[in-house]
Amino acid sequence: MKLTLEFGGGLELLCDSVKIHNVDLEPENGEKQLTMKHLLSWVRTNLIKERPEMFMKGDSVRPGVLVLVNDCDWELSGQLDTTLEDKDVVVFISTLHGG
Amino acid sequence: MKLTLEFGGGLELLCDSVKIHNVDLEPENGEKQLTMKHLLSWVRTNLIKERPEMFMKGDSVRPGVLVLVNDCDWELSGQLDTTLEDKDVVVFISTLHGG
Amino acid sequence: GPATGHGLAPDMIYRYSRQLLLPSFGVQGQANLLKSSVLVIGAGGLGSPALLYLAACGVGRIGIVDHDVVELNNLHRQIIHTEAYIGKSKVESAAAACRAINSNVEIVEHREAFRTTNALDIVRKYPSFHAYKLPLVSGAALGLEGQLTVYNYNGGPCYRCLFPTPPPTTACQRCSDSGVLGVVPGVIGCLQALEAVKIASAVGDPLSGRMLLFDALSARMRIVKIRGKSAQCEACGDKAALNERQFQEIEYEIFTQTPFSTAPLKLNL
Amino acid sequence: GPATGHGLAPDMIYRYSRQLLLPSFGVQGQANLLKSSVLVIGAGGLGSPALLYLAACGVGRIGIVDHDVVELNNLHRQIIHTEAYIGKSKVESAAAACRAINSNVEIVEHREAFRTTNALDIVRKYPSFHAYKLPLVSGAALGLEGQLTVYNYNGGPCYRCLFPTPPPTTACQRCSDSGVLGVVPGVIGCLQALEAVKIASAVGDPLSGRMLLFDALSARMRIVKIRGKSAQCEACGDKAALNERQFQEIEYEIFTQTPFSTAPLKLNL
Ligand SMILES: [Zn+2]
Ligand SMILES: [Zn+2]
Repeated sequence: MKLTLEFGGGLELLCDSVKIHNVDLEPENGEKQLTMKHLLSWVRTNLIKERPEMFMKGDSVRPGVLVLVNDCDWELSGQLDTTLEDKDVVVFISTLHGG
Repeated sequence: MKLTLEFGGGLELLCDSVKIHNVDLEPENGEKQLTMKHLLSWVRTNLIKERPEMFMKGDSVRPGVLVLVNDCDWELSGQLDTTLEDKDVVVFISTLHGG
Repeated sequence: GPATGHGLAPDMIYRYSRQLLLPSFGVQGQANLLKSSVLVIGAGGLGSPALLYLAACGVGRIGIVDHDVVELNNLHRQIIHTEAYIGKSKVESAAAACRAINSNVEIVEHREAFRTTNALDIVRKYPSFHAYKLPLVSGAALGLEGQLTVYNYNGGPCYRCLFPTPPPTTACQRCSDSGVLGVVPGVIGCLQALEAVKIASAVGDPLSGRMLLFDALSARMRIVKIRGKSAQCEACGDKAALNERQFQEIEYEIFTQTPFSTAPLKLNL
Repeated sequence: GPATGHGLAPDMIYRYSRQLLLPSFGVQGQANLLKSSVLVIGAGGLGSPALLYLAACGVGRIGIVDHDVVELNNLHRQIIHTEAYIGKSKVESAAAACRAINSNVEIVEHREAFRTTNALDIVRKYPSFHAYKLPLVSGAALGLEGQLTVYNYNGGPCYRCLFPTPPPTTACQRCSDSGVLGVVPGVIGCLQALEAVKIASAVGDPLSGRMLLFDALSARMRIVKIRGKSAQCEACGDKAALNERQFQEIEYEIFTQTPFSTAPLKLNL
């Protein structure tokens, strides 16, 4: 399943400063569908190169990180239980403050 | 076939000042596919309420109007020969000047 | 004339004529704007363009809150300040710039930081104040990115609906500590002014329940759908004690060391 | 120090420190900017924020072309001008504002309209000028909408690639004749300054081959893909006689009574 993953608001610094990652991954053994829960753990293992605590807390993202699946807050699609489809775009963005 | 048609840059004034039109239309008799050529003539008949010369010239749009199919210039998809699919978004926008 | 009953003097009709000509804004939108009050928190990178545009377009009363003085390394992005004001109060400098553009606007100067301890005092100086109905236009610009959304608008989410748990303070960089390209807060500050004008004039659809994400380097701009108001929200939900908690959001932002930047609060809508 | 060889004096290092701190901009981006020249055509709604930000962030040399004087009904959107300059030259007013923000920038005043007859003369005053390589940051704001794109950039399309046939003059409204909400040109003018800064500093991906469409009322912003350079283009294509035709684009815009507004032209990239 081909996904586009984007990191912003400083989170790209955790993945070698690369903002856009085109990845190809499959559901876990025994599962039929790929969920956000599985994607998060895959991202932590495969893309996050430093300070993983700035990306995750427990099995979800840390407070202050917005997760968007096809430009919609994952809160609207079931958070960790959101199922992904081919060509979905998932954005992880840390909220900024100041200016 | 459900399409979203958007008018901007002043062209909405030709259609009762409504910018977004959700329409449902089928290919012409005998045709298998719906082309931009057919859509333009449908728009002229059904949506344009005044000054059609500000929208069309001959069987295409007047100079200065950009046509976008799913956020891409129709020049890149074959202009009048572009074939449309269900849920496509077509934007007609008159280019602005000044400020 | 078209301004009958709206109290627009002839010089105002001339000054704002290009806005009065707009069918979807017009005399009613301008009259609403002239009666409105906006409080801008911070006369820095975001506040600079926001204040200039709010004053120029005819907001009736503008409060400016900031405790800083102008420094040379502000000037690359804080375009409301000039070299002549280096070392002087940002509020004084910004107020002078707003008055020079539009002497009809009332400018209220608050030369202090916006903190839990004085937030209510500052906001209470504005008449017809209803804390629990206070729209907040929240913007941020850091490095080469910007973000913008509207909180507390017409049944939309508040800051704490979106972020029920405070982010770790280490996650909150500020542009005074890190880099920012000058014009990035310019873009976001202008968009903040626009949202404040839309709310104050009661024209258009404010960016509530949506968030704008801006990436300057790649020239990308996306507007995403965010969650709505949460019934469980501690600050604004069904069980929240509004009287006591109406400023929790403000406390919250102060707590995380990340004061909201330009935050025009629309009063007396 | 990090500035060795880039000729940044200590006060410049302090002034631009927040930009120097940016890894993707840094000393090289700032040094490029300080050596660059930008010509801004029109000190009006778009030119106001563009000029303030170009001066603030450290463009080396800024030309301003305009023949108008400041009028009261400009002030709702042309935030570079103050009431004190009503009746005076817009170029004089804008130049004073830019110098007050950044006395290190060289400001060149052209108190004349930008016309076919003087376009070459104005642009030739800039050294190392190559007309056929002149990026043009083209913006427009009218009513509650704005548009932005970059022409002539690095193999991208020119204006005439996009519009081979002139639009009818009746289709070209101008904001001096019709309405415009003050902060709409603010948003577009800031974005124009940003694109000019990216081109001048050689950082990031300019908005070439793409166009930004902005709808203020609904808070919608889309960036669309437009056609590329046309080999058949009369102005820039394979058969175009560049020597004679390098200013056809400019003539073209004048012909249609729609001078391009803020048009920072990057020279000597
Ligand atoms: Zn809430
Ligand atoms: Zn061309």
